[in-house]
Amino acid sequence: MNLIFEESRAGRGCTILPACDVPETALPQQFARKAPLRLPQLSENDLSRHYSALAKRSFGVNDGFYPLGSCTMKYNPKINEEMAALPGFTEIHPLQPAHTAQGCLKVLHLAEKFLCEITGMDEMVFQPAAGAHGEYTGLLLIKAWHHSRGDQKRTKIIVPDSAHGTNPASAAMAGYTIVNIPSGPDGCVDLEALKKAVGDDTAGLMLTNPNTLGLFDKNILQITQIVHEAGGLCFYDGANLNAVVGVARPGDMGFDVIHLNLHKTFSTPHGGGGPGGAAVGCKSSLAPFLPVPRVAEHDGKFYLDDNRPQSIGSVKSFYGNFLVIVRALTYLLTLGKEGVPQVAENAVLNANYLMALLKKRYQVAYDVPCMHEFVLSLQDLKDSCGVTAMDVAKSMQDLEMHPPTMYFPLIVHEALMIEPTETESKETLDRAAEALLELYEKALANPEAMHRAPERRVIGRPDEVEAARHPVVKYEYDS
Amino acid sequence: MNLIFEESRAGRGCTILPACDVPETALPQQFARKAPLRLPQLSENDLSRHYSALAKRSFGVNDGFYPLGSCTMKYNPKINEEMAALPGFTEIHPLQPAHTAQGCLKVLHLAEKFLCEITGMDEMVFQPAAGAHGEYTGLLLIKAWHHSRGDQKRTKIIVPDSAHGTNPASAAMAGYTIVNIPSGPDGCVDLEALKKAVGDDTAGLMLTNPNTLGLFDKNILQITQIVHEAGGLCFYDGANLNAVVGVARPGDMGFDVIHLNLHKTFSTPHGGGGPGGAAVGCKSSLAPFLPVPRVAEHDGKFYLDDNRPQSIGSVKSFYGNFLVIVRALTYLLTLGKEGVPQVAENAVLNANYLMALLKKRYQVAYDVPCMHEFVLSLQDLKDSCGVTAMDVAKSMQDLEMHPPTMYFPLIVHEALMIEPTETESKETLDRAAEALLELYEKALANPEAMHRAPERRVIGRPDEVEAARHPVVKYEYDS
Amino acid sequence: MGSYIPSTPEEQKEMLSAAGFDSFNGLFSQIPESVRLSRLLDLPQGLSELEVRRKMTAIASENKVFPTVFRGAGAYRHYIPAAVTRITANETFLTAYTPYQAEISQGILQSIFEYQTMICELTGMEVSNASVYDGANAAAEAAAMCRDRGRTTVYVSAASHPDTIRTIRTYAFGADTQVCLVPEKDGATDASALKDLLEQDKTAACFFLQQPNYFGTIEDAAALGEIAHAAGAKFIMGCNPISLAVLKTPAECGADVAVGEGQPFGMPLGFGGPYLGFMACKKAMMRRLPGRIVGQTSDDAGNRAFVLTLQAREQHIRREKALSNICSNEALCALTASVYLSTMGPDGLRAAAEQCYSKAHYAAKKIGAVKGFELKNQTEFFHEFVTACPNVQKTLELLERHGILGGLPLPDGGLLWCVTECNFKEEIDRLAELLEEAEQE
Amino acid sequence: MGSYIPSTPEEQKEMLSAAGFDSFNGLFSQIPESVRLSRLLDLPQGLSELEVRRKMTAIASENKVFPTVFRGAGAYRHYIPAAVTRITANETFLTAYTPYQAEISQGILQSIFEYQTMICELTGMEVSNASVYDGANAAAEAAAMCRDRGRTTVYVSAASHPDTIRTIRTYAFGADTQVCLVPEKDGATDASALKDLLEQDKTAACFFLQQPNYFGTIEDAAALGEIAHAAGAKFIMGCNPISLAVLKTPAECGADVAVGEGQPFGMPLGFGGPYLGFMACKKAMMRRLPGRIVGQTSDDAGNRAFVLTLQAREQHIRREKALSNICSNEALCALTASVYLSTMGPDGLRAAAEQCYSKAHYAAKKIGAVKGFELKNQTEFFHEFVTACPNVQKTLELLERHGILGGLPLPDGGLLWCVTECNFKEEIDRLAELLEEAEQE
Repeated sequence: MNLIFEESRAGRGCTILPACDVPETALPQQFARKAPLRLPQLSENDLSRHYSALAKRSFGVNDGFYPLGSCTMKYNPKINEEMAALPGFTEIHPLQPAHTAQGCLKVLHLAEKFLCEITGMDEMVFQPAAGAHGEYTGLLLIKAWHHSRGDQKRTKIIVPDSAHGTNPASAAMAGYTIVNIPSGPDGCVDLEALKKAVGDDTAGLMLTNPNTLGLFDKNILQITQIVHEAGGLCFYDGANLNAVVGVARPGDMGFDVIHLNLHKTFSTPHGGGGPGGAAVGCKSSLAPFLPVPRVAEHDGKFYLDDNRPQSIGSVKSFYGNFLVIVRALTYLLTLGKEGVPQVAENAVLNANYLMALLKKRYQVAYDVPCMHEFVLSLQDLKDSCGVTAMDVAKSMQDLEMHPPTMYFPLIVHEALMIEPTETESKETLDRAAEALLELYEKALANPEAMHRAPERRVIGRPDEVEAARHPVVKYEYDS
Repeated sequence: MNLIFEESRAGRGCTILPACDVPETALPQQFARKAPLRLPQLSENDLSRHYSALAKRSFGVNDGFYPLGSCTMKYNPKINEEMAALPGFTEIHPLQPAHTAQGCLKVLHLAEKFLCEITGMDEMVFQPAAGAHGEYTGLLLIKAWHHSRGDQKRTKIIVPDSAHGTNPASAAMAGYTIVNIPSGPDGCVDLEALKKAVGDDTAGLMLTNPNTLGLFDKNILQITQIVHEAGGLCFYDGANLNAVVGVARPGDMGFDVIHLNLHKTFSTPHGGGGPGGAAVGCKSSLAPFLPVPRVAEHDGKFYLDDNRPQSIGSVKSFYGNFLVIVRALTYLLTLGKEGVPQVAENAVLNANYLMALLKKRYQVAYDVPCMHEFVLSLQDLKDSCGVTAMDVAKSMQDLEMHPPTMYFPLIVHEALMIEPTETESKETLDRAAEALLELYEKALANPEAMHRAPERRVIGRPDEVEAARHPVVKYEYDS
Repeated sequence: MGSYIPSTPEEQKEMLSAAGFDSFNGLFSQIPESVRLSRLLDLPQGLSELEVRRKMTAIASENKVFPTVFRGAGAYRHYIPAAVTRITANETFLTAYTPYQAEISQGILQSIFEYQTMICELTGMEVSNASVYDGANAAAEAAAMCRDRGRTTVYVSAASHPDTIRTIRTYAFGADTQVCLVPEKDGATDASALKDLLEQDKTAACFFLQQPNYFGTIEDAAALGEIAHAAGAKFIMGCNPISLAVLKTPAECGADVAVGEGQPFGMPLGFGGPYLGFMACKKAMMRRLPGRIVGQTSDDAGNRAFVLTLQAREQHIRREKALSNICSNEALCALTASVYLSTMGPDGLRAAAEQCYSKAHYAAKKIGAVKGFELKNQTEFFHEFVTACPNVQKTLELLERHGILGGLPLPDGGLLWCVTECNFKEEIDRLAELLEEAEQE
Repeated sequence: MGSYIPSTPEEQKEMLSAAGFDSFNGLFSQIPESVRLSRLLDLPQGLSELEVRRKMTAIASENKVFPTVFRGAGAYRHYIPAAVTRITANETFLTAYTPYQAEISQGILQSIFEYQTMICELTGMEVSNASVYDGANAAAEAAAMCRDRGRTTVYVSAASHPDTIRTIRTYAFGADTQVCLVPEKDGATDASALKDLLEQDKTAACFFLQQPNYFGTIEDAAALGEIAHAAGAKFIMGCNPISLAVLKTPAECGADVAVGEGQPFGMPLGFGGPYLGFMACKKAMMRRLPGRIVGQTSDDAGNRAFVLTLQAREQHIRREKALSNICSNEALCALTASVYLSTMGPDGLRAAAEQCYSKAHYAAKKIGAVKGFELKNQTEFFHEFVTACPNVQKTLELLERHGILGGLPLPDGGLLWCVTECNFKEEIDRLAELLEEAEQE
């Protein structure tokens, strides 16, 4: 299809603004833009059709099963969207006086209260805009805490080799050196390796639990203890909280700081890559360092407290992706105390059920009960017929399913990482298993066909090498 | 795909209502339903996906060119939808006291005022819900008018053979006998035939102008005069008003009663078949007969007037498809005095432009300049290679266009009736013409392929005979 | 001035020329000068979107949105799930036309087939159409279905909604037939009057009964239907759709045709429309049912396929011989009803009906206990009921000041109250307190 | 209690058994008992949708929506066309993930490519990323891009938004680098101070300038940029996006990186988010740009195709060696900006900018004429300006009573006003009248 620029015709457009109703003032020439202002010019009909066509060339949770491991592509409830669209939320200026924004402040207050209870943390903020942003914020809390104690020599953050790439990247941005520790044969933290890694230069440990293999680390209390005894702090990456929400709390596992992805566990939509929403929580010892402003309460009235001298400052403007938090709060109010643990229960059940079905043919990377996701290794298949994890993933696209996460975690060869989430029905899982098992047979019978997949999408496999070698990153106007 | 009943599983569902907060009262057994209440039981995720899938198996104006003749499939502006969704309109009870519904009454008042000016009528109501409903209402006005003059013998309504089926059907429902008059060789009303048809049993004439061939009847003043002189009244079918809006007015052509389709000329969406919205307007002599209640004004306040002793009564509850009228009013406020005639100008231009392109190959039923639509006859093509209007229409489906109206009007053989509307761009028309001209060549070269069309839709041509012979009109539960 | 025309003046010129014209004027040469408008319309100047939004929003704000509604009488405030609003806002559903072209419209056709099934399930009937304009129109169309040779007179319970009665009368004026009202007595249709009337009339085509009736009463529909059938007349029931979840189905009451106003199934009050007329009947009357009907069939390859069927009934085929002139219906409202019913499910719909029932009875007890607001009828009722009212205007004004839309004033001085699942107990209690206050003033 | 879990208890039992478990407890056997929660969470009871709507609506109504807003300071009320809201509500856009799987995500990839193009056109830059979190974050990320060996210190104009300065400082704390504020003088960045500071510092990595600055002033960006470049520092401009339609582009001012807060492009105020951080740079710095970048390529059959490209920069490939940790961005907000820009078109965007300018100047004249509300600076400004105010609290309270959100109180006692295309003349005139009133009281 055409780019919107290719659909543009000079002189077309929509009539959005009235004529100016005050005397016009001309901008002095020396400040004025010289370059032509080239933007699309389309009638509203053509505009609308363009974006309809783009949507049809994409795939969302509403379009079908979306078992993208580690991304928790659960259903995004429609009531959440309606509440986030209330003018009483959308029309509020972030710098309105607090007495005119009590509703917004109450949203932040309630979300903090509920999520602290869910995670076992003492305080929580919502300023970070996404998971990685939350990791970074959490690491700065750790850094500020050490510095406040005059301890500047702790320069290392320990990260397991199964971690998301954001973990080491966030730690590096926070000025830390990364110590990668290999996973044990069971896919979990190797306690001996950890013991060797810690020391008086250890600022902390970042851990996702359950980890990216979908395994809950049974030694979690020893792990956090080892770090604490070495003088470090423990950061919980909440990417996989969906597996344990209402069942186990990071705060009870010994973690000092956590981040949550509201767009994973708390059902806010992913928006094609964002906006997400993050919460960063911590134990009270770290609370003085949290970003400002903080929501505070006095005489039953909420206000924003900027007077936190030990705060790390701000990681973005204002108070976070507020309308995302409205969605998460709506979700929490809907689920309540009984509903929250059911999320974890059914997420873990769905993963184990699907894994059991697939194990008939596929090799599971770690053949033990999983949590909310599991990892297949297609190394055997590749060895026997040359069909790769990539081939299987691309073939799934032709079956109206989104592929799983491919080639991650890095420690599993030919990995496919599958996370069904709790909002999928048994029939959807049965159909997916059937399709994947058929693909397995097809791979053995006709590997060539698998290399050609997808065949029913608007493009075949794109040339990514060419894209990176000769980057074309914008439309080039003729003139 | 599955029916929603086939996706249903006992015990699933959404949690919409709270528990009852008053003491429960049980319905006495003798009033109680015995049959099981079988309705779909789905999670919200599956529900949402089901309807996403249904939408993807359909085609709307947002999906592409929709030149469905006589249906005026123009763009449906998004601001109209937003205004119709304002709680200040959606939450108003139709039986609220008038002083609490002044805004709604003002909408009806303004829409009446503007549309009277556009049509040259004196009064207008919005109670009818759709075009045919408006025709029927208009005919009842005619009937009531004759009766009020003690003239009960006028039992016939004259309808040209090019008319929509609703015209004779509406007249029959209003108790009239239909006199069909054949069109002249120019596609317009045959004046001599009309003169022969009128008499003292003539209640009136129903006319669409421009007619369904896309031709404006140049003798329109003589036509209405002939009818008037015979003592009849003239009804204007507004189906094709889009061609002349702001350029010529039915009231100035001699019409006494009209109906308008808000969902054609005034841009309100068709909704997959409805709701439409109709307006029925008339000259003041007929106004006493209009349906009640009427919007009236006193001391700058609006109220509903039920005290119209000569009224024909009501044709439905309340005041019409109010939220549709909100959309139409929004559209009229947007266009204004200059915008309205531009609609007609560009609608007629687009039709003539597309006709000129297609004439290179296709035979136009009446080879004269058209108004907002034109009719092709594919008789020649059929004779030469066996490819029918149906085949061409079905082939268009494979090209991401909605087919034109087929086999109408009845007086043209192998008719395709094409109405591009004013909201299509030149490129869209160029692309459509190119596609249609290619289909013509394909028909000659490979007629078999055309009989098989469509090949890229979710089904091929369905067996309509079987459907009518053995009607299956609902899902049959197993039990 | 807003415009939705893509073409620029330059493009228009080019297109005019390609089509063989030198001006817009030439385009309209078919139109005689004498009927050409030689001036601009007397309309306001067109507005930009920003101004239109401002103006329409200002108009909307001239209405009062009542936070609490105790008024029904044909238009009901029920809870509309978010899924209903969001799913039906899909642009393809919104902007498609009637699905004449089956292959490209399977989604809309299937949605209608599903709607038809749900209406049949609710009513116990065998065939449903794809919708008509509203409940009153459905009643009038149902009456027309039942006309047969000498049997042309329509009997209508006087306890029906006034708009329904009025609409049936208007359609009878069109058809040159008679309407006869069957009197109401103490809030219910007078069965013995019905019997007497029908016994004397061999032209009776049908009897229309509203269930629950206008005053909220649950009628003894089966008994009334038997009287109609005994006289050779068809029996039409006009049903409140929410009540169908718990009340005897029209089929169980012996109805030949079941119709009703579908607005409670997910449509907002919207000052009266668009609403939804549903219609269903026994198979024997299938070919007299007006409007679109979707049927299941298959394509060449054996795929299940849906089509508009039984079109031989319809105006575009049968023209003046068609039984109805209906063309556009309320398809998007029918879709809304389907999505509503699928979201509520059987348990949710039953809960809505039971809560209407329980809350209305709770409210009736509370209101009826206020001096001067005694219940007018002793009949069984669903979610509406009539009370006396010592001073209608004063009472309603007091309630309005507290954001409450009170019961509808009836000609006899009573108030017709409605209570739904949306009315919380605290609202009902508050209402009763305010009525006490009104009474004491 | 609401739930989005499809499975019934019976199905769960069946699935547990198929997976080899006899209870949910067994499922969690990996979790040591000692960290298992042995109680229900201390959360409220779950609510039905009706109750949730009621509760959230009640919370929203505790906020005051000001009909008239004269406050900006980083969050601006501009007109949002209906097309923007409706198009971006498409469920597929809403619920898709980052387009890692190119073949099934061409629509979203193309929309990002189009967004990148528009940002490049507006800024005059050669490469744009797919968005970062917001304007302040974009500034901090841009500063990080410019760090190079010994050059690590970030110079920031003191006339930047306080949140931007604070965010840059926080990121510098992370990176163990220094931030140096360049003083502001009479509403503009002090060029000679900048020169002095930079001349003494060989560690200067970059200079960040906000345009128009926090006080509304249009800075002499080209001159300031030259000073930075002369000292071997990179030049980053943080631009108000609406102003880009009429002001010299960052490219024309010599900037190396252009960033800004994209909220004015169709995003509601929303109490501060989600907003949109846009970032663009010269080609030379392309491989230092953080975040997603979409590139054009082709598939085997030669079809144009879009992919996430230059991924070697990113965390999921490069891990601790990545220049940024960003993963989720603000994709839907970037789409919103694209739809906004396409709906406004060049003429519409220019009109918005010109009206902001004209109306702000009209308002400045009106307000500045009120005794006590004199303009603080004599600089050229875009759509924000600072005035004195005799009694801030009294003034703002008076305005609030009339539905007006007045200018933002500054630490020095002035008010920072903002006027956009949404402010009608009558509102501005009324504001001036009210200020007169406030002054006279």
